Amino acid sequence: MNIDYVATTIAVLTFFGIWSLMAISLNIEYGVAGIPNFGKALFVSIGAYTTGVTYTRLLPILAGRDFIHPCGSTLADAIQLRSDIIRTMPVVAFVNFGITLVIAAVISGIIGFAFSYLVLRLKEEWFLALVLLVGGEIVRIFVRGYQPLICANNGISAVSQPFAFMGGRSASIAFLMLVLLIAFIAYVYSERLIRSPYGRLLKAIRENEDIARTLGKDVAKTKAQVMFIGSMIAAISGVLFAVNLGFVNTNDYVVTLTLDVWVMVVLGGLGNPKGALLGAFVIAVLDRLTAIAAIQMNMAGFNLEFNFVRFILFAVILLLMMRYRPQGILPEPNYTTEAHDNLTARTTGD
Amino acid sequence: MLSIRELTAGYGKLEILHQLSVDIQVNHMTTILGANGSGKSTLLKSIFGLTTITGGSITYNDREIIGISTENISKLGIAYVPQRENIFASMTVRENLALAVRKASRAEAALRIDRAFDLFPILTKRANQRTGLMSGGERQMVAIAMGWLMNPSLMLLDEPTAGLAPLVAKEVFETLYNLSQKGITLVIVEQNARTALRWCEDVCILREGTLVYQGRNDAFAEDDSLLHTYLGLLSIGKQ
Amino acid sequence: MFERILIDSLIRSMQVGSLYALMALGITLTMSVLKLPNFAHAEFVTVGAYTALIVSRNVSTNPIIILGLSAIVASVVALVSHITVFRPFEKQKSSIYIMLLASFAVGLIIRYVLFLTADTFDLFDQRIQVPLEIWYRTDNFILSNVFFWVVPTSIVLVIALSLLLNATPLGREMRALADNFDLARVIGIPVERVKWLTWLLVGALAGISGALWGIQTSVSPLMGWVVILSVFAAAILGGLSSFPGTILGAYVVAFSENTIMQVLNFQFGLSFSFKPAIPFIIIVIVLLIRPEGFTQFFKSNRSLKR
Amino acid sequence: MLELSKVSKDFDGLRAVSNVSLSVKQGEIVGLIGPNGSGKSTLLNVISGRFPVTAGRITFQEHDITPLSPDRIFHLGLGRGFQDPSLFYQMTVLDNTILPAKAQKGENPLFAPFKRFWRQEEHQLAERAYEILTQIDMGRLFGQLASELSGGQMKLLDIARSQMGNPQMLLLDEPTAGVAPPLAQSIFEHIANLRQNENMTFLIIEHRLDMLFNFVDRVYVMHMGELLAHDTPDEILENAEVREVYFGD
Repeated sequence: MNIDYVATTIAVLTFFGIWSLMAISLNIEYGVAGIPNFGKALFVSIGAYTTGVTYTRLLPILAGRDFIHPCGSTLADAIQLRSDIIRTMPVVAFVNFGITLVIAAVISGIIGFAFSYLVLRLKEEWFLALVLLVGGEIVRIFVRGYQPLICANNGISAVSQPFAFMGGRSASIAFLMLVLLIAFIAYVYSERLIRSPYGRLLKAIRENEDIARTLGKDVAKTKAQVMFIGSMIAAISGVLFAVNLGFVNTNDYVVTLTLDVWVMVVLGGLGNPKGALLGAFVIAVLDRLTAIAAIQMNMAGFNLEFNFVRFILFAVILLLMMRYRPQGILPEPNYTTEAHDNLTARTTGD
Repeated sequence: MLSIRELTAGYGKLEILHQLSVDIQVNHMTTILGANGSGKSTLLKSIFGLTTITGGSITYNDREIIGISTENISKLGIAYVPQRENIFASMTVRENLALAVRKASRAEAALRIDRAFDLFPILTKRANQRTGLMSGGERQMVAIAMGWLMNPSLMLLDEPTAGLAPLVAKEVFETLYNLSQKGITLVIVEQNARTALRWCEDVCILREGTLVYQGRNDAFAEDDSLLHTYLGLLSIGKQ
Repeated sequence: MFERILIDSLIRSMQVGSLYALMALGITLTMSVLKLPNFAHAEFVTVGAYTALIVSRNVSTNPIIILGLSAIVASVVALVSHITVFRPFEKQKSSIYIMLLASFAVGLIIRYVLFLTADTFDLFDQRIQVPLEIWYRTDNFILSNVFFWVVPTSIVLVIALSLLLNATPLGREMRALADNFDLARVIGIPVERVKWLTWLLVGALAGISGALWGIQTSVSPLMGWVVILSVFAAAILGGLSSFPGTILGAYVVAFSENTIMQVLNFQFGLSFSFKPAIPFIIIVIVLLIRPEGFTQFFKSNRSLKR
Repeated sequence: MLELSKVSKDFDGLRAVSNVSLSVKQGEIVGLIGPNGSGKSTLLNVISGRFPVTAGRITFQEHDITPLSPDRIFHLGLGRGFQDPSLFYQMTVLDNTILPAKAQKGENPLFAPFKRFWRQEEHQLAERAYEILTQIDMGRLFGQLASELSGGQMKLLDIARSQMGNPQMLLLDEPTAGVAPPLAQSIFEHIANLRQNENMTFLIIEHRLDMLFNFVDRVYVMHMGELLAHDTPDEILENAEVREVYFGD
């Protein structure tokens, strides 16, 4: 078998970009502010489900076409309609895509915000992890059982990315550029956030929220803000994820997705956005390598399901990292805030 | 019997004891006095390996015990009754006592528990009650009984009368005195200096994590100001 | 018609609830004695089920042997995960999140090793080969001798476990660890050994419940994972510390999943696809509104923690 | 300035603080003493809002602060220090000092990524923090991690950083615990200076009575959750009940 190296690279980089977003959001939440978000799949899925809804409902309206019920007997017509619009009316496709991003981010942000206030009532700290985990499953089961959203467990397909009108490889490259751009913006945002007074506040809360509170900081509000930001980024990654795959299906947003993101962050380095990028990159490459290896092995007659090996591999990486290098490959640097530059300049000037 | 040499210990970075040396005599009742924060409790915890020890040595019957795990120190014949949370609150008195004689055979354990009830009659009526629901004095008795049941030759007690009414405190000391008459060496960290001095013949006084006095209690029998000076309490008023 | 469905579902609740109780007791034990919210418990259950499957095919169909071997294999797996993973993290004083994550990772490894095994030997969705007698059947329900295996076995095990905890030295030491870990060390309880024995016990419980679960349905690598959150819901209803509370919680969860779901379906046409959400909703509601679960009802000396 | 009337605090039915009424006037340094477990620290935690009260009422400068959360109470000008030095050890001395500054624009996640919104403010805060650090002789240490400080420096910084929030009053819990005598003296001198220069008010828990009594105006004595006595330092020594609590009968 010949491997198409260019296509593989594009695919790996696209996944890298999307996963970076997830890793960056978990890094802000857990790495910097210490909020263990075990519901990453939930917030990513909100982006995906929003995509499912806007592509089937909003898109025809924007294009001035009649709405076709996306499931059941009219399924094929609805898919045809979506493909037509995206291929022939790029502006509509882009507007729809942009609106999807905004709606997903806002809904997800609000849900994350609400969760963080809800969990103030929890008795033990790890209950937050459980509630978020379970929250993701509840939403998933609801979406899977409630047909009007994304056709229940059939899911929605033909949610092509907005550059589809360009066709072929240039479309993939254009989309890759868009993904990387969004990831870059998120990265710069998180780097700057960490070095700002806000980052100082988050680190203080991570280390000892009780004392931060007695020093006049509104910890509950700050955590809610962080959940809002993190969930927004996660939902944006969810939109990109769904659009990149071309379909939305509840089976993609299960606990293992959350664990993947944790592996990236723990591997790369908690509290360091560069670590989040590195972790996402390593996982994107490993993921593709196992897939390629699986195909090669199959061709050679070995019938080993590599998808399973992938999970074992990731779990082992997670355990080894937490055990032997808990700070990750790229540990959190000692960020100095602006104030230090000021004083350093002053004291050396004296 | 117990010999502590130049012990430096604390919690993490916080150093509480500074090169403290002290010797505990066999068959005596020794009280360790000192202001709050002078390192009394830290000293007892260090003996049981519950602090960060950065220097010095602790020998028990000429055997170095620093580095022995907490659960094995009790096997050497030392019992420790912590100040707080010194009982299993969700379990009954009998269960608590049974845990202290876990190495004994069934018959022997029963026998020894019966002896404990003789020694601590207050507990007999409450044998099957949850200790968490009992009064402070009764809990303290359970804790001391557990320590005694482990058959120690040395018992360390951290403020056994803290928070107890004077009458109950006296009862506790009477019990401890009885134990000491049975040949058990006792080390009692106390806050209530006068009471402790009445019962314990040996006195150690700590200040700022070092030993400032060790000797007999008679030195303090007459002179209050001597005690004040050593304890570092209210010294201004006395001078 | 409705009465029949109701009775069927009640019997089913009884059967499922007994198994939930067995699994949830394992979680409660790990939580209170070992201070670990152990998600890998799901996979210990699956290991038990696969052992039962393989034994029933290759060794013997004698239920005692099947259950015994399942218990042994699962408890070895549990102990090995303690030694290789959980104990080093404890020594490292890792936060509870790291422990939680580690238990996920352990579960993931076991689950996908089982997937690989099942894939290689074609062991997906197999039935455990035990003599099956059907005693009563309707269109959507079968009452067989499985019921009379599962329910009495669970009850016997639960009683044996309470006896172990309340009337034996080992049980007392386990409760001492749950109550006050430092004091347990101070009075010389060999905590590491008690932990090992607890892991073996927890693993054996999981193994047996897995075997019984497998006899009742069919065996697949995901079977433990699918029920683990129901089981957590039961344990959380029990306040993660009380034994009677956990057992009651298990039956409540099973009852809501089967009987209440059945009623909702019959009366309001609610789709069965929402059934898996029930335990999750129970978890969220309990954690938010009544985090102590049923413990208040059982303030006896049988609670594992204060 | 600070007024407690009949404040009680229960834990699981156990009364840790019982019916305590006390008052501190502007510019005073007041001591709070008593044996271990007498409820002093609990009382401090109740005042600063960490524990909700069971009964009673606390007012600070005419505000009823009984139901308020710790951050709101800090914002009203009532700060506190901790018994174990409670710094943010993964942060530098300077960041520890700046953190309590109120209403920082850079603490808004919308403005935070853009320096121009908060650079000016941050520079001013840095100057003020440097000033405070110089007062406690730690100016040069601003770039060090808090975990690298000595125990005494940690204690000093714990007190000094609350100045950033411009409090009118500080509650201190054993400010000299675990500190060598000369440094303890300088910690108390620092407290006296703060009163002198910034007109700050203090309520201090302390076991080092010899040190404490040189600096306080009045002393409250607690025993088993209740207020046992209240007097000037000299008088309190002659109080028979106090002597009994400390030395036994």
